[in-house]
Amino acid sequence: MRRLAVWAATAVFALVVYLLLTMWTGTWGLWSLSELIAGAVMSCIVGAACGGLLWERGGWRMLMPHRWLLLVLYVGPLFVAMARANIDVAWRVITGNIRPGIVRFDPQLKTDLARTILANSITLTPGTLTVDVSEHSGAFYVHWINVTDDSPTPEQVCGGFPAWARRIAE
Amino acid sequence: MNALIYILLAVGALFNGLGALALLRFPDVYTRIHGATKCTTFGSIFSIVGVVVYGFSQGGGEGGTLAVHALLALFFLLLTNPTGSHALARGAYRGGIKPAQAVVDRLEKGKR
Amino acid sequence: MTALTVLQVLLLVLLVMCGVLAVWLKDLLGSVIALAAGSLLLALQFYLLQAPDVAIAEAGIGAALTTALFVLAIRKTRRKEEE
Amino acid sequence: MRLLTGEGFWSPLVWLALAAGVALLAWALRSRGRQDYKRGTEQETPFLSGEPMPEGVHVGGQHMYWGFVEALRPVIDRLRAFHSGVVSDYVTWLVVMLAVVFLVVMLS
Amino acid sequence: MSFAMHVPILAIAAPLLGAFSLPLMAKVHHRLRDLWAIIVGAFTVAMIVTLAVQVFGGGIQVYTLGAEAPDATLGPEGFPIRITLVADAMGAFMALISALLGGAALVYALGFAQDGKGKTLSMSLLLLLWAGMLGLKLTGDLFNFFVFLEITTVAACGLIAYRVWESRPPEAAFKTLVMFILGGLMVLLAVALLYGEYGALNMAYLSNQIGGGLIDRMALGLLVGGLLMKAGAVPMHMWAPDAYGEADANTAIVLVANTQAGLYGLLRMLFTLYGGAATPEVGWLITSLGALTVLVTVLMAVVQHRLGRLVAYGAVSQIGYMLLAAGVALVTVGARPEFGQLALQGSVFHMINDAACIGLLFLCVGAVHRATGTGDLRSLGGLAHTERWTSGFFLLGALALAGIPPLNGFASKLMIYQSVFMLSPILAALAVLASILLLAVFVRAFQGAFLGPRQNVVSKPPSPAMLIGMGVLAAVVIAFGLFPDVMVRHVVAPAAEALWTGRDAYMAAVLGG
Amino acid sequence: MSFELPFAVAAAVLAAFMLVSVLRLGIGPTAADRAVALDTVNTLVVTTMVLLGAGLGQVILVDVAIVYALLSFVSTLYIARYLEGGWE
Amino acid sequence: MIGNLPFVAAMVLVVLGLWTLMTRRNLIKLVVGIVLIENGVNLLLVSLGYVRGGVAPIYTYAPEGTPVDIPMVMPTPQALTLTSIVIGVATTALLLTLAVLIHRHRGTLDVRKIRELRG
Amino acid sequence: MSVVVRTVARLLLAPVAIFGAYVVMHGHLTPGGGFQGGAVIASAIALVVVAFGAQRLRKQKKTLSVLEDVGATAFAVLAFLGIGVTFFYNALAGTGGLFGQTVPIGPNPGALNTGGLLPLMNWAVGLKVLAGLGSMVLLLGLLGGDDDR
Amino acid sequence: MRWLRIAALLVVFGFLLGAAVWMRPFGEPLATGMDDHFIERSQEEVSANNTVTAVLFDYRGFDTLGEATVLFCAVLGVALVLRRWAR
Repeated sequence: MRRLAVWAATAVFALVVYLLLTMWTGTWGLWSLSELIAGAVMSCIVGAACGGLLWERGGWRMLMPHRWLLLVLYVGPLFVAMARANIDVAWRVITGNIRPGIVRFDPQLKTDLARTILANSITLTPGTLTVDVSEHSGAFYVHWINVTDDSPTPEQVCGGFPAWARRIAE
Repeated sequence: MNALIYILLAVGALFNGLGALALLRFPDVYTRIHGATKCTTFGSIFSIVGVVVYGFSQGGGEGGTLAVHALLALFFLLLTNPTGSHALARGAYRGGIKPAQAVVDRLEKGKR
Repeated sequence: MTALTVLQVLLLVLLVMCGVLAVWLKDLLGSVIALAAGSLLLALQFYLLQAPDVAIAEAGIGAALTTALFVLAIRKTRRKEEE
Repeated sequence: MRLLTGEGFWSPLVWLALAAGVALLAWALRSRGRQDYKRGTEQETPFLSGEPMPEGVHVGGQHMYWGFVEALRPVIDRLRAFHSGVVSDYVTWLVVMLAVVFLVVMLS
Repeated sequence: MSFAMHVPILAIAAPLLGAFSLPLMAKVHHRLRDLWAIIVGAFTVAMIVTLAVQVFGGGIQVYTLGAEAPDATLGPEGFPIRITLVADAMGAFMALISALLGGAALVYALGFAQDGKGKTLSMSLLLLLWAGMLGLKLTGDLFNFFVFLEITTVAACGLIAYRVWESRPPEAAFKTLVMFILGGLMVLLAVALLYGEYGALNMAYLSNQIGGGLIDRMALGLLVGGLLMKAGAVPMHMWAPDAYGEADANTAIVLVANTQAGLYGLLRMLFTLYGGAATPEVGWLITSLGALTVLVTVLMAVVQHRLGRLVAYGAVSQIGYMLLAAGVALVTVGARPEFGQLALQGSVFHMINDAACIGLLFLCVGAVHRATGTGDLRSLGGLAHTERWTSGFFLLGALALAGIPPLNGFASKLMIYQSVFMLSPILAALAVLASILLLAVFVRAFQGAFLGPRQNVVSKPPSPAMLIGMGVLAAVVIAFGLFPDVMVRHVVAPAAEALWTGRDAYMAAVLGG
Repeated sequence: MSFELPFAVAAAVLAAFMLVSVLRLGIGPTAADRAVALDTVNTLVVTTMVLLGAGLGQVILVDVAIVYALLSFVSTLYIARYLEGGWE
Repeated sequence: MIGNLPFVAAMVLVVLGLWTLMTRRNLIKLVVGIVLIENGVNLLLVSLGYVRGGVAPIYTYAPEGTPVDIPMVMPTPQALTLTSIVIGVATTALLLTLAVLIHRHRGTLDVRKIRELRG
Repeated sequence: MSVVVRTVARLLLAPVAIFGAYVVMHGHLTPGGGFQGGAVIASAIALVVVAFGAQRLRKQKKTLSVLEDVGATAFAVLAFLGIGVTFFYNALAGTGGLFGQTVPIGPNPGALNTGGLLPLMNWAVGLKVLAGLGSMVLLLGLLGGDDDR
Repeated sequence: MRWLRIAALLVVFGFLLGAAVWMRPFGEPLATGMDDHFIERSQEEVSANNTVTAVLFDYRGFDTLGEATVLFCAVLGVALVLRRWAR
């Protein structure tokens, strides 16, 4: 039953991607009938083939729709942070003043997906780059281009992202 | 509409250029990854959004397909780019490349 | 049209540069990286020459699979080109 | 049964007849030989330059044309060096031949 | 009638389909696999023989793939747009050679290969190599020619590395693969140049168009370079002893056929594609390379101490004879004298003789290797005490190859000597000298391995399947030795004629009119 | 159709940035630097392809960009994994 | 406009690959050389099929006016190139596998040391 | 690889596979076809090999080899379907059946059920290529163990 | 040996470069009859929009079969070479 649910979720995910790819192919409406049938069949096959690998642990949390809404909302703060990051990098490229180092902090995230979201956000935002994530403790090792504190709190490094990640994926 | 697309393209090119420049100017691998990843991703967002705006302004099946496919490309780019950089940084660190001019290196003490 | 011409010439020069790098680098991994970059640029060139089919094939095969095969082979052997 | 080759011809039947004739001749010569050699006696032990040949000696393939090979030693050594077994050399000769073919084809 | 029209494609597609489904059969049961291989092989041989009967009886067979009718070669605009298979007498003759060697190799492999998975894979590859050679010989399309060249390349090099637990076969396979890929890429470059110039890929159509321009000559140079390498002419022959010597016996004999297919490709390109523009200079080049090949490889064979490698050098020297005679024919193709035709006939006849003799020798070497576990002449000896059949077959093959009169090798060699003598007595003298040396080499090999007191423990006598494979080739050796005139008159002369003057008929068959 | 030019110009400018990245690919002291340069070239190529899909006026060409965005990741991962050492 | 630059670049790649094969000492480097030659030949083929001002030979969402007003580039070289690319990856994989096997037997990839088959 | 890479690989697996399927399926409409789509799906296999290790797919080796044989055989059989006329004759094109719809001449948005035997051949080749390239990468990746660095 | 290599490669390079330069101009094919046929007729003959696929699988389908065969051969070759090693 549980495996079937995972397969179905994977198939739906694949179907969404397929439908996006084949938008406007129909002679009526957006999708033609043959596209829909073919997409459904292919999604089922893909779900059966790679469902075992996708969403291995705690993935069911993402089945809640409000998390997807949060993910979409998250784009806003992320974009602002990215803009800041780029101006920051531009400044550093021009002036060349850097004070790099690798720091450790523990954002207390448990699921893989949350850690992934946080790590990618960190990589995309000002002056930080995830170098390693501990498998056991969940601690992040971050290359920080402008070290102000040897053992910082998560907020110093990446602001409110851990909270966002927790809200989205835990 | 045209002006908007011009601006988006210009900003995209600017940030991409910044990324390439960062690749050339920064002293070691990690800082280069910083520059390259952030700037090229950000610049690509602008460039591709320019194309998306163009596509939607064209309208119809053709323009819509262009926009949606470009958005998909952007989505995959956003998903893969930071992950690839993270993998490279991790690989470089485990491969024995120490960060240059580092003031602190917690990973060395932490776990190896 | 002129912008496209500039782009095309630039790409050809880059392609040859990547080829030279792939030959010149002693580090086999660097050589393979240069080859992958050359493959990317080759695909962009195909794209410009209006051959999207070939560009996709070059993307899937040249960039991803050939690099994977090379890296897997280097992993089982020796990385540096000995003198 | 006759293969014409311009000026000459060749027929296997003639050769077969010739071979049969030679065999007949050999048999005739053999039957005229001494009859007092017997199997199983020391009369049929082989000799090697006057000494009884030791058991198990075999002139292997390696030593048959020793003199010939020695006489041609410089040529054969050069040929062996030519077959160096290095892939780069194989490719080099290929490219050299390609150049030669190009020159022949282009300049003719 | 409708079945008879499909024979050319069935000959190629049957082994392909058989090879694709062979691993599936092996998953069911290994007996089924063997049975399937036999069925497919027999069907292919039957198709080839049918094709040969059709071609020698009724002229050139043309088959257009995907058209509304098999003989609808031309598109609506009046030139070929689809791939055509063209089986003229030469192609059918070469197909017969590959049927002989491929069938013998398949039967031999049934009794030869040992481990289960390796047997499945190697038999599948053998069928694919066979199909590749057939396609190479029957295709009438340049790019298709390249594709089949690559099939033979990859399949052959996979097979050479069969004995992975030894260190030499992978090395030989790597070297051979590098050379073959380079040759194939040269052919592809030539195809690209010709396509860029004429916008067509059909050989007959291109043959109509080709003049003597710069690009045409470049393409000719690339084709000659690449295919001479495939054929194993001297400075580029070094892969050949490696590959022949290290491959298993069943692979080696198909490789011989493969080499001859390279030679066939060369002749096809020079006579048919470039019939009007091939220069005597190319002929002289090929003649001199042939003479060089004969001499160098025979001298190298004298000093070898590994049986397989020795026979391999012998095999390459036979290619030299063919190149020599083909070059003579090319030199004289403009004037078309009698001896040029004779030279081409000798070259073509020597192909099938060489295939039978060398194939027999390789199979014997494989049996020796299997029986004693070694192929080193320094440690072999006295095998004739136990391996009666093998030694007999080896003697037969060696004598035939060296050109001892009542056997088949002499017939074709006589034609070659005669025609080469007309062109240049010195070259003929060299060829005769090399032939004598070759006899000496094989005397040495036979004496070293089979005569003398017993030296080796024979663990595995040849299996019946192996003996059948050898027996077929031995029968061919004897039959062609006894009735060369029948062979020459009915098969070899038309095949040589197809190259010598058949260009117009070829073009007429494809292009119509 | 009058709108092609800006996209083409932007693509040409991105190609110039590719030149810089290939420079880093050449001089990069370690293989990791080269890999970073490759990653940058990847991103730039994808962006260029999307731009040119609009610039050349052909929608279907954008599919190639999606393939690249997905697959360049694989080669980066292989190189990173090799750099890591101690595979498996 | 840009002359025959694509052809020239393709030929340069071919010669670079040949140079690699002739002078480099590492088996995997040899494979790199072969891949370079393949790239060169592919580039040559595709650029032979280009028609100035042409669009891709696909009718789905093609610009209005094809193929009467706007030419299409030639499809055959693209098909040939696809074939050649797949053949290239097949041969590359086999070469690399053989190189790995040779390294396993000999412990080296130096072509000057891998010459058991000589003479 | 780290948890981040593994998670992203998991997320990307289905899109890559479905995109490959899209490329194969629309081979007769948009750029792509059996080879390209097969190569894309094969790189999904390569992605699994690099992110999770080749051992994870060890059991799929046999499946892949069967798939490859089936794909190749299917392609050859599809080519044989036309042998009533000629080998490789497109027997389904333009017949009006499931795959035999005709397309309008000139630029058009395209419909999936056209092309005759082409979509089926695309699938056969796609199956063959994905299994072939995938099993090559898998076999090279499985060379672990005894003499690893 | 080194000079032989350089000389031979220079000769080959010269000829190839000459061919590239003296070939017909880039973008202006001389003979396009076959390709024009493909472009104009593929929609009605094969009813496929993508001309390249039509050429690949219909007009030149035999090449594609050969290509699939090459790939099949390579996979069999890799499996054959690694059959005692990859477990």
